[in-house]
Amino acid sequence: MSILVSGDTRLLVQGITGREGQFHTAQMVEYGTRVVAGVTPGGAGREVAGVPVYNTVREAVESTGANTSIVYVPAPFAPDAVYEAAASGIGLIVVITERIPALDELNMYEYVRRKGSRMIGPNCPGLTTPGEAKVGIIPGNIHKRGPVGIVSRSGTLTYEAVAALTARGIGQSTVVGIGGDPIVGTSFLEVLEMFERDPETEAVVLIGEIGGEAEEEAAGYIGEMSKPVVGFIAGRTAPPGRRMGHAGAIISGGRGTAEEKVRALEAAGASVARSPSEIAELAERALSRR
Amino acid sequence: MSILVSGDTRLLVQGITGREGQFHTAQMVEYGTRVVAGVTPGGAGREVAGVPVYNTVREAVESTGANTSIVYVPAPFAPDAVYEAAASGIGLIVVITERIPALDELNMYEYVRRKGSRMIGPNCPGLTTPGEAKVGIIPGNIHKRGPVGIVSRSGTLTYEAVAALTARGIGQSTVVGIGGDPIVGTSFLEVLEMFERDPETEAVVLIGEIGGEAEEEAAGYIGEMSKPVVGFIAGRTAPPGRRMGHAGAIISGGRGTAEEKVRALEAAGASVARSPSEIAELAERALSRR
Amino acid sequence: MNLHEYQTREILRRHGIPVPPDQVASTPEEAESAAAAIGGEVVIKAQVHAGGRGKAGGVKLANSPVGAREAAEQILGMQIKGLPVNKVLVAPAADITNEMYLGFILDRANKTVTLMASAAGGVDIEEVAERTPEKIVRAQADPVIGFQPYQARDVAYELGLSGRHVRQFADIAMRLYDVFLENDASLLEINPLAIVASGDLQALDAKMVVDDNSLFRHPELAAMEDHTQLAPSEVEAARAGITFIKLDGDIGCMVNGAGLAMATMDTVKLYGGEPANFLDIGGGASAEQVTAALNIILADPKVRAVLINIFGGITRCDVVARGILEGLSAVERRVPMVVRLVGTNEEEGRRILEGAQLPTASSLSEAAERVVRIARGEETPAPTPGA
Amino acid sequence: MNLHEYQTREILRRHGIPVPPDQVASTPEEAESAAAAIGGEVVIKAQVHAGGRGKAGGVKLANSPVGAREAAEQILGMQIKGLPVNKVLVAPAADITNEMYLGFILDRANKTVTLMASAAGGVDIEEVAERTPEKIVRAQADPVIGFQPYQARDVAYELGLSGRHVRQFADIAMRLYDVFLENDASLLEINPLAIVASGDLQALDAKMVVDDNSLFRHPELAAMEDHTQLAPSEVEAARAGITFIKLDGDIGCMVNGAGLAMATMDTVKLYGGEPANFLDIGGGASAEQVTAALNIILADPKVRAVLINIFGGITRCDVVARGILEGLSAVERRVPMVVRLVGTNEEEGRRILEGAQLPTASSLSEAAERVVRIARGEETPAPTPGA
Repeated sequence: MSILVSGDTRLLVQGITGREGQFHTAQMVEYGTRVVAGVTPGGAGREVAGVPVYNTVREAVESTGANTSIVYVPAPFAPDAVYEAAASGIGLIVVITERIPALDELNMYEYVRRKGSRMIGPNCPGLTTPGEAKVGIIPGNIHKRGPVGIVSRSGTLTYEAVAALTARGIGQSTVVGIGGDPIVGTSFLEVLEMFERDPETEAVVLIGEIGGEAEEEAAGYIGEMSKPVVGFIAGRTAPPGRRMGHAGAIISGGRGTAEEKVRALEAAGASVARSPSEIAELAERALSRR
Repeated sequence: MSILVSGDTRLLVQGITGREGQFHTAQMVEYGTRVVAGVTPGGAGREVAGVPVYNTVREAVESTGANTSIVYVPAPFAPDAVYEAAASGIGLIVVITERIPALDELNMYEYVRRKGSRMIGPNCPGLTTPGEAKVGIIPGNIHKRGPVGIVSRSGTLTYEAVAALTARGIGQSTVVGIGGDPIVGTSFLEVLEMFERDPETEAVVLIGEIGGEAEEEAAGYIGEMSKPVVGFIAGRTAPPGRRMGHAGAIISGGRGTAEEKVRALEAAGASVARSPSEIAELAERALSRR
Repeated sequence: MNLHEYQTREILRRHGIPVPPDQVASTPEEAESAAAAIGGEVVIKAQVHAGGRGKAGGVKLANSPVGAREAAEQILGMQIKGLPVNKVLVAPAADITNEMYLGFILDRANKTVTLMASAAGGVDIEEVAERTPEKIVRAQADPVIGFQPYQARDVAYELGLSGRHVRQFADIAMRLYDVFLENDASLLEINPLAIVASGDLQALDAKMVVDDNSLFRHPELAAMEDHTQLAPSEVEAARAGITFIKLDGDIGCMVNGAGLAMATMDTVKLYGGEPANFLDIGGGASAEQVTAALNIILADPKVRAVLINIFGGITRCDVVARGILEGLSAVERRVPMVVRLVGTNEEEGRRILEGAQLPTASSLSEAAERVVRIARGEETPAPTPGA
Repeated sequence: MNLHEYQTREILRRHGIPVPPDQVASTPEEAESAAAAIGGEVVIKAQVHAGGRGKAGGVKLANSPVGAREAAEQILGMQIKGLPVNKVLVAPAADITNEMYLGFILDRANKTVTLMASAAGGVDIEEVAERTPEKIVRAQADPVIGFQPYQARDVAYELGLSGRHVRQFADIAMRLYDVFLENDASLLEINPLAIVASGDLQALDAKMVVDDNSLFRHPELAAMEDHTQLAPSEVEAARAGITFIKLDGDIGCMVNGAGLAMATMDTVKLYGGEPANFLDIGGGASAEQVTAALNIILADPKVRAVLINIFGGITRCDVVARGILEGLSAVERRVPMVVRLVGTNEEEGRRILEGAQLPTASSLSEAAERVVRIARGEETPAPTPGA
């Protein structure tokens, strides 16, 4: 088993003819993901990496039965792409696009929920269920299938954790990058709940960072989980008041510090790594204790 | 039994200190309706017809347990009053105010539904459950309690029908004026469903008029009802393309004519009166046939 | 409230929708100089709140400024469906490749704003909707996020457009939606939305109906209302807060409430009479309004009898009764009247009227039957009291 | 992006929020004539993107134009928290009866826009929120219908206002909400919102932070950015599409991805080093961006060693490697470097660097440990190749 994406994923790529869309479609196809369709308005009739392109999501869904979409559309047009996907019945919408205005993200969140779909991201690296489906931009070759679920607000830091686990011979059930923006479609908490229910997942790695209260919210649930959680929080050395790249990563008014988050996670029973390299070590220990 | 309003109704009057609010509050109190509170921003501490006035709906609900509200607030401020009522947990909101812009009505409809409340109106005369509660502006003295439910898009035409029934000795379970605007909170169909479920109601009078398709929609359900329905459609002589007072009452593009509506109602098994005075006659016949 | 084509064009233009340049002319001379300024072949179009102006001769082509003047001479002063043409629009005659329809309406059934489009433009869309509904493409705005570009593109592809036409169509549709919302429209349409010789989309004709109830927040639109397009009596009624619509019969009707007003007209007709008007004096009619209503009804020389039907709720019968007497003392013309007055303060109202020798009826049927007989001369009424 | 007080005041004023008249001055003379034009007692306020300007001496009262000039002389050219004061605002000194706080924020936890208000205004609201959260009144905008007047009135009553103050507060709150949405703000506050001698509410100070991601649709706001309030290196970085924040240490960091960049800094610190900066070269960094990043890092004379940590995903290691070499050939300054390059096209990237005698590390810990030792002089690095 796994969560969110699997061999049953029938993937649609929105913005498939753009530079990133083309590159990552090829990568996803190569990985073995079932990429069934692409959409670019005016692009109908083309093919990208062997994948047929349609003008509209509706057409693509009708023709190919796509059930998941990944969005590479530039920020000014990304909300429209997400609405189109949700309105067309796509159940899982993974938004890679970064720099989407927060007020648009509020609307996207609201609309997708109301349509009964789920959004991952925006500004996220996507998800991978090793050996089944790579839906995003996480390099495929660093994965190995196994018992650890990963959920992260970060992009490349996620790769770091995955690679470290794999290097130690520890595989992953599903790796989920939820995105670094203040408003994201799916929270740590929701992914933890999915991992808790997933029979394959035996331990979870949660990678957070400064800013917001998503890690604290997640900690509230970790105490109830039957599975061990290993945490890592980036930004221990970040100065208050300066935004660390991600729109969300800012310590303001003394809230959102790494210390607070580490404390919350540890209080909930998670073991928290001090450096990325420690994550794999703690995960191994957590698995061996089960 | 009855529908929507009864002796359990704890009524809040929004806009209670206005001319209409004051007049009708006195009338409703006199009728015996449990009017527990009024709201007018800045009016706290006053009393109208013995009813205490509050600044906000939240305060009024907290202090009095109001569960139903009636809105006499002028059109530019009425949407805000409706949002306030719905946000404060009022379950039934009766909007007497006329001339509210249609785009506001769309938002009111959407918001009230999402909050799990029900709106009657706007631009309606309200409802009466004879002998229990009069929530609106229908003259109290024309009613008599009994087995006929009335639902109407019209104001004074409703009074006409009620008075005619009462004159013939036929009482009413509940009289519901749903309002004459193109966008209203509660449809004919929904009220018919409530009457169908109400054990006291034995027959229903439906008073429609030209414009829109609400009567046709209702006809679709009348065929399934166990109770007889008597219909009347105003506007047989109305010329196409001219709006007959109500924002909704217009025959456009050959649709919404009285003939179409009469045909739909008759096809569904309703008996349709040719004049208001015939309504009571047909209702009597319907009751006697049961 | 209807806007004229020239007013709607200007609003669309301000919102970046491609509308060819045009000028409005109130005289043949203005039309001539407008045509000279525009150059080339021009079209001269009557500005009137009536459909079918083309068939009625209200649209003409002209090859020269002089031709434009002559066309304007013919059109200005015409009456189309009873409405005067006081202005014409002069615009370049377009070289049209393809005509579409694009509009937004307030969609009461779906409780939202809905786009309607058709590849068959330039014709009456209501006729298309009636005869070949499958030719109309629809898309509903979402209540939370509104109308979105993907919907506009979807419609464009459904209409068979491709390439830049899809982009232009979507851009126009999005702007049109904004105009709809900003102006509280209940109908806003471009017909035809044409592909012209350059290959671009252009709005060649446009129509907007604004929600009357919203005018309190759109003073600029309220100021655009053309009162010459309403019967003077309707304008006067609106000023008094009365809804009045002139009809062709001889029995004047004064009623409170639109539904009851229609039902009263229907009942008059049922007894063989012909109503002269629809008149709703509204919810809380004052004596002044009743007076105004009487004046408006009696201004119609065809009116031979008047039926007053009031069911008091908010409206109090005593107020109405006093208004009737006040009105009668102010108008010169005398016609027989039948008054039916029931509801709030019914007894006092009746007492007032009967004190003035004005007889009252108790049921609508009785009142209608009687007023019809009187109008037909089958019954001689009591003399109407007055000044 | 931060706006200055004077910019925010102007925007609020345009939206009908009562803001006292003011003038901006860049010289003491301008401040003098501004004070003369305003008349009476004035306040002179430093325009700077730093909190606590009052405590830092950046706000002064003056009784006369000459006094205003003298105050401006003292304030202009000050540095507050390292930021230069190039402009002062001159405004009438208000006779304040009561100070409140009113703001809207992007509320990530509740996924909406939330109003925050407090009867204790004029002070740091974050401190109030921290110490006495019960003194803050909140109200969330609804996702469909937005923030509504009843909510503003509710808040006003909670703050203890009454009478016309409730109406004025509600009016200001509604307008402030509109300004928030129209400008894609993430924070917009009036502090203090004061009751002045006339008994009316006035916005005496205002602050707006605009969502950087929205600037593509707000060119007018983007043009208002004051680049003097950022380190020149940060401006340069932004121009190259790089996120750069100067810190106080001596180990320069170049990383792809914000989370990994923070984790890299944390790891450097864990091994006893001090990062000189946060630098995220972004998702698809080009050779040009890598060059720019190197330039920016090396412009800091305190930097004694550089750690480059790239985990290729979208970013390809070969592109980064070529960028590093290109950058090194373009910058003059030589400092020791430790490069860690993994992920997409890792082998090719490493080959390129090793071909140029630039050593690579395979793990972040190893790289961090090494760069710290080098910066401390505990390890002599191989010479860095270059021009």
